[in-house]
Amino acid sequence: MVDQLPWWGGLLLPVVLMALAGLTASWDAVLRDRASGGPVRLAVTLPLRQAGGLLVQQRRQTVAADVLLGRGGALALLVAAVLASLVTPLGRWAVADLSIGIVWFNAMEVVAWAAVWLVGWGANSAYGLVGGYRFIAQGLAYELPHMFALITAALGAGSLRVADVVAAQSSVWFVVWMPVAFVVYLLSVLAMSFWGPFDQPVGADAAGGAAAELSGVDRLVFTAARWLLLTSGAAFAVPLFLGGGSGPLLPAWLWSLVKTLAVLALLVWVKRRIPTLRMERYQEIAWVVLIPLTLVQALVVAVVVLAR
Amino acid sequence: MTLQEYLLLAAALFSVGLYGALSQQSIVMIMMGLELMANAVIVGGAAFWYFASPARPDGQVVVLVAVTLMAVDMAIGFAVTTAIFRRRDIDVTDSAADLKG
Amino acid sequence: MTLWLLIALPLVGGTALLVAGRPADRVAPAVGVAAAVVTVVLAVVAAVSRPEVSAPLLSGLRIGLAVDGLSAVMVLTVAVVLVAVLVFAAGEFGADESRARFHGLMLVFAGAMLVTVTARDLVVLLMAWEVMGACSYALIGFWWREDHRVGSGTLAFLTTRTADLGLYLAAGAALAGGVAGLTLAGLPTAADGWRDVVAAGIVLAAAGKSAQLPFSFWLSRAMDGPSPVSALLHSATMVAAGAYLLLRLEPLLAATAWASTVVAWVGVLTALILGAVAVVQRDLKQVLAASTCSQIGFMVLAAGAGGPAAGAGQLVAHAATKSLLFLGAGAWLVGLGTKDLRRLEGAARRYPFLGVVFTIGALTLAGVPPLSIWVSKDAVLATALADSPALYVVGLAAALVSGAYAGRVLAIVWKPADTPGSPLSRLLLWPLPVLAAAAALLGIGGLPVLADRFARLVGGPEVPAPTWVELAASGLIAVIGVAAAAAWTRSRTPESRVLADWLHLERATRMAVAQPVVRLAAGLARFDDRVVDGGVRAAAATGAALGRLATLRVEVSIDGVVRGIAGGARALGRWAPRPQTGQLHHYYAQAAVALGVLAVLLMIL
Amino acid sequence: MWTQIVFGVCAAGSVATGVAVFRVDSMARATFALLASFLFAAGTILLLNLAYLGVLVVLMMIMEMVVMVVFMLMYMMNPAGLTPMTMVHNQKGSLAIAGGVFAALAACIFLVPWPTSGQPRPADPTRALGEALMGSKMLVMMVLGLCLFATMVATVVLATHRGRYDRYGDALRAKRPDDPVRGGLDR
Repeated sequence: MVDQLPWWGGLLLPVVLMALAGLTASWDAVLRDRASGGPVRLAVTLPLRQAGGLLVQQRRQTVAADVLLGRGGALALLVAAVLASLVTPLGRWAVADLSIGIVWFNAMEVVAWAAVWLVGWGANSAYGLVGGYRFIAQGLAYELPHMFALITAALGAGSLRVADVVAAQSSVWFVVWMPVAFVVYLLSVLAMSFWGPFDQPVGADAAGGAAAELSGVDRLVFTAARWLLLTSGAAFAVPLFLGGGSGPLLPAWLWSLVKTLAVLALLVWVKRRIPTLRMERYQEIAWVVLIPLTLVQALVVAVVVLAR
Repeated sequence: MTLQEYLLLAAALFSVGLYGALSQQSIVMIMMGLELMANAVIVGGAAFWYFASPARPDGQVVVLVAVTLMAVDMAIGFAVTTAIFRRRDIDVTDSAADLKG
Repeated sequence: MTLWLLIALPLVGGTALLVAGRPADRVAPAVGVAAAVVTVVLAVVAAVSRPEVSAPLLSGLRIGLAVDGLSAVMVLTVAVVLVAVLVFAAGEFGADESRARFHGLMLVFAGAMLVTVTARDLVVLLMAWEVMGACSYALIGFWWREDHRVGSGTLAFLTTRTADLGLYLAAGAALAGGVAGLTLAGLPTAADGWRDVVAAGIVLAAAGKSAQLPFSFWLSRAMDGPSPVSALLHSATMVAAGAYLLLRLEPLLAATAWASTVVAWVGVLTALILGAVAVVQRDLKQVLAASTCSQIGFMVLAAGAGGPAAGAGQLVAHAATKSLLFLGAGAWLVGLGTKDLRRLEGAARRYPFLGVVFTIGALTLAGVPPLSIWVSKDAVLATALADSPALYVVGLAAALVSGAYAGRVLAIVWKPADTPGSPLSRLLLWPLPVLAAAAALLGIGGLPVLADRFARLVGGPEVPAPTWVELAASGLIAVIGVAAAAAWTRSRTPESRVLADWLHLERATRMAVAQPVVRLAAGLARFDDRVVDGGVRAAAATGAALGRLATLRVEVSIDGVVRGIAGGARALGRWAPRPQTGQLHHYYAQAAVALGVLAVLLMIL
Repeated sequence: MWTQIVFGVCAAGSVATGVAVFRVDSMARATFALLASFLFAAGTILLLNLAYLGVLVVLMMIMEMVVMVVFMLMYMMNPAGLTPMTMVHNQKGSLAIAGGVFAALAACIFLVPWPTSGQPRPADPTRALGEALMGSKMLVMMVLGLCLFATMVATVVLATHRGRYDRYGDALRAKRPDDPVRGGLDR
């Protein structure tokens, strides 16, 4: 059902992701400007213009900065965001259909832990390090429910291969009988790309947090990586819970795109609607409420799978 | 790619880890050495599975056990370090010589 | 129920008095006499109603008590004599005596006798038999502060006890012989061989208890007890128990080839020889004691000759007579302070009333017509004649001797005397006329009608009644004996050291039995001391010597080895903490090296 | 050919970064050098067709090293290595022992006639592992689970300096816990 693309698929993947991320950023800018009463027409191109500005901006240098680790971290975040989507099928095509696709996605998004902390550490800045630590704390909070959500989907399909998960949803989407896992997964996507209610690692109260000292290309890479991470996460939700490319009338790849955009729109909307949630609060919610919930969800799914 | 090459890699990682565990003063650094040695076990287990006994899952199980061991080792190690540091304000093993006979 | 009460009343009452001790002294005579009187009533009821009871003792073994004809006679006899004796004792004992102990012991003694005569099996019989023996010891040695009295008690106890072993032998043999429930009635059915053993044991025990030859000597020493004790012991209990046992087990004796003959001859010889002993005694109570043996001999003769009815009649008549005589002698002892015949000369004249009733008793004892023993003795002799003429002749000789000792005593006490004696307590005299009447009038039982009824009552084989010729001959012999003895006594005193000393039976027993036993015991003790104990001591000494040797030779080297080990361990202990620096990296290094060495060893090996 | 090259690169990188762990001054760099060593080692495992275990090692080691770096910075006097200082003891002895061990192991590796297997490799090693863990190796799984649980409890007990008596009072009667940071789900 899912075909592996030839080698150029790997070149195509970042482009598609970039486009989606750009669309999302524009949509975000539009929403922001509409909320603040600014010109919507300008807001559509704002992400592009900002990117151009950052490209030409001269990089600031902090004292005794660990440039290697800092830049390596930003780059790792970008690369990981792209690599995470390696196993995400667009309709019937996937760059790589790994047998352990879900674990691969999980491993790649965990790179964010290291990457964000490295970015915060590299600048030799207190605010940056504070941001890095905040992300680690947030990671400890979201990662376990996230993993359980992923496993729940894999459990429903009986396979770690993404293609099998998609195939298992031919009759009923997983979102229908795994709503808890789906919601937890979306929350985790927001948290892993530290957007919206989970933006404490780059919060204004810490002068920008992990990104406090970033400038020029570094900032561009970091920001792009965040958007790409969000996009990757949203795109992976489609084969995981929303039946992949299945749908009437339209071709499969288009259905995948439409669903991805819908999820992205929902996430951006949520990002703008919900106020910031401090990571230690979320920690408590995650461990006290979400982990039991996801465990019960997994139990229900396991019982259904066994009974089927 | 042969078993010997993998084992040589494992031996090298093990020796480096052993050196670290022996020579470092800081508890955290010693734990890094231990982790390296466990890493050698992972490599060795995987290699033995692949080359010597792929039909049985034992090699894979060894890898899994080693990974778990690393996690447990680190968690307990840091917990002990935290407890010691809280009580004595030290973080090097030279100062924690209570077991001297 | 009646039977339980009958045996429980004296036993429980006596035990209660014994337990209460000195504080109960004041009420003890009243309690004792009251209990005895109630016992008489109960005995009468029991004799009429013939109750029978049983109780479980061990699994598969029920003990039984019952009153049949013979038992009824015995129960009544015992109870009546007990009352008489206790009344007398109430008068004899002063306030400073431990009366509670005396009356308690007497009650228990009589109770044991009641159990003995109602017992239906050997187990109960043995229990009562033993209790009776123990009580006799305590009663004979009642004045225990005087050593010779305690010695007499001990002698009596040991002698009867030795003979009692026969009863145990009989019980064991009965068990082995397959007598169900060890019942007395079943003893004749014991297996052949075992039956002879049973009979032998019974005869031995009975002879010992009844002071037959050769056990007679203990009765002589038993005279050291108080007079009421002698009266009870010689008439209705203890001594009578042996005769009763033989009468009861007459079928057993008849069932064996030899026992009847042996018993009959033992009885008649005892009657004759102990009668002769009585003739030469200088002590009134000794005379009476020897005469008891003699008279009991007639009963034993009856048992051996197959006439239990005759024996029972003799027993009853003798019980009344002998208790009367002993109480009379006791009264004189109280009044005159002596029982020596030479000092009792004229005693009957000093106490005329006492003299009259004593004379009645003595004449009865002699078998003078028409008194009771004349009748009963002739019944016995008739039985003996039916068995063997030789027995009859010897029995007649014994009858002559009976007349002789009675006549001699009478001649002495009726010698002229001038001063009247000091007055006696009424209580001492009350029982005497009753007993005298009984002794005199029980001869009515000799009338053919009554004799038949009595014989049926007691049971036993049909025996010929004495003919008028025999009766006349016996009576004549008795009168001759009395008259001759009286006449002869006035002229001289009979002398015979052998007879006076009861045939030297005690000395013989001491030499033949006691001393060998003591010597054997001493020898065994020496063996124990020298050989057994010596062996143990030698072993201990050897061990000690070896220990000293080991201390010298072995200990030093072992000690050195131990010290060496300890020193080595100490040195190792000093070395052991060296590697324990407390430094983690040192441990790691040691572990690495040790593992390397192990790996090398593993490869080499 | 390519796998040989990849293996060579991974092996060399793994050992080199492993050595670097004890050579660099910055603790952050040391930690991430260790992470790099792990990732290279995971690469060699991936070459062995063990996709699940390789990716698992990547995933776990990243998380572990991130946690480790936190403690590194917390407990080291000079985390960034700005003023280099030596924190070693018995370096020569350690080197000798480690070198000796390596020599001995290497000698063994080349001297021992290792068994080779002609058995077919399972098509899906991950499934084989999963079935083994839920089947014949269930005991291992249970022991691991128990160990992890015990570790969680022990770790919390060791590391926390506040118990329930600190939070709810000596008699455990306090209605609201006395926490340094206020707020939470149940308060």
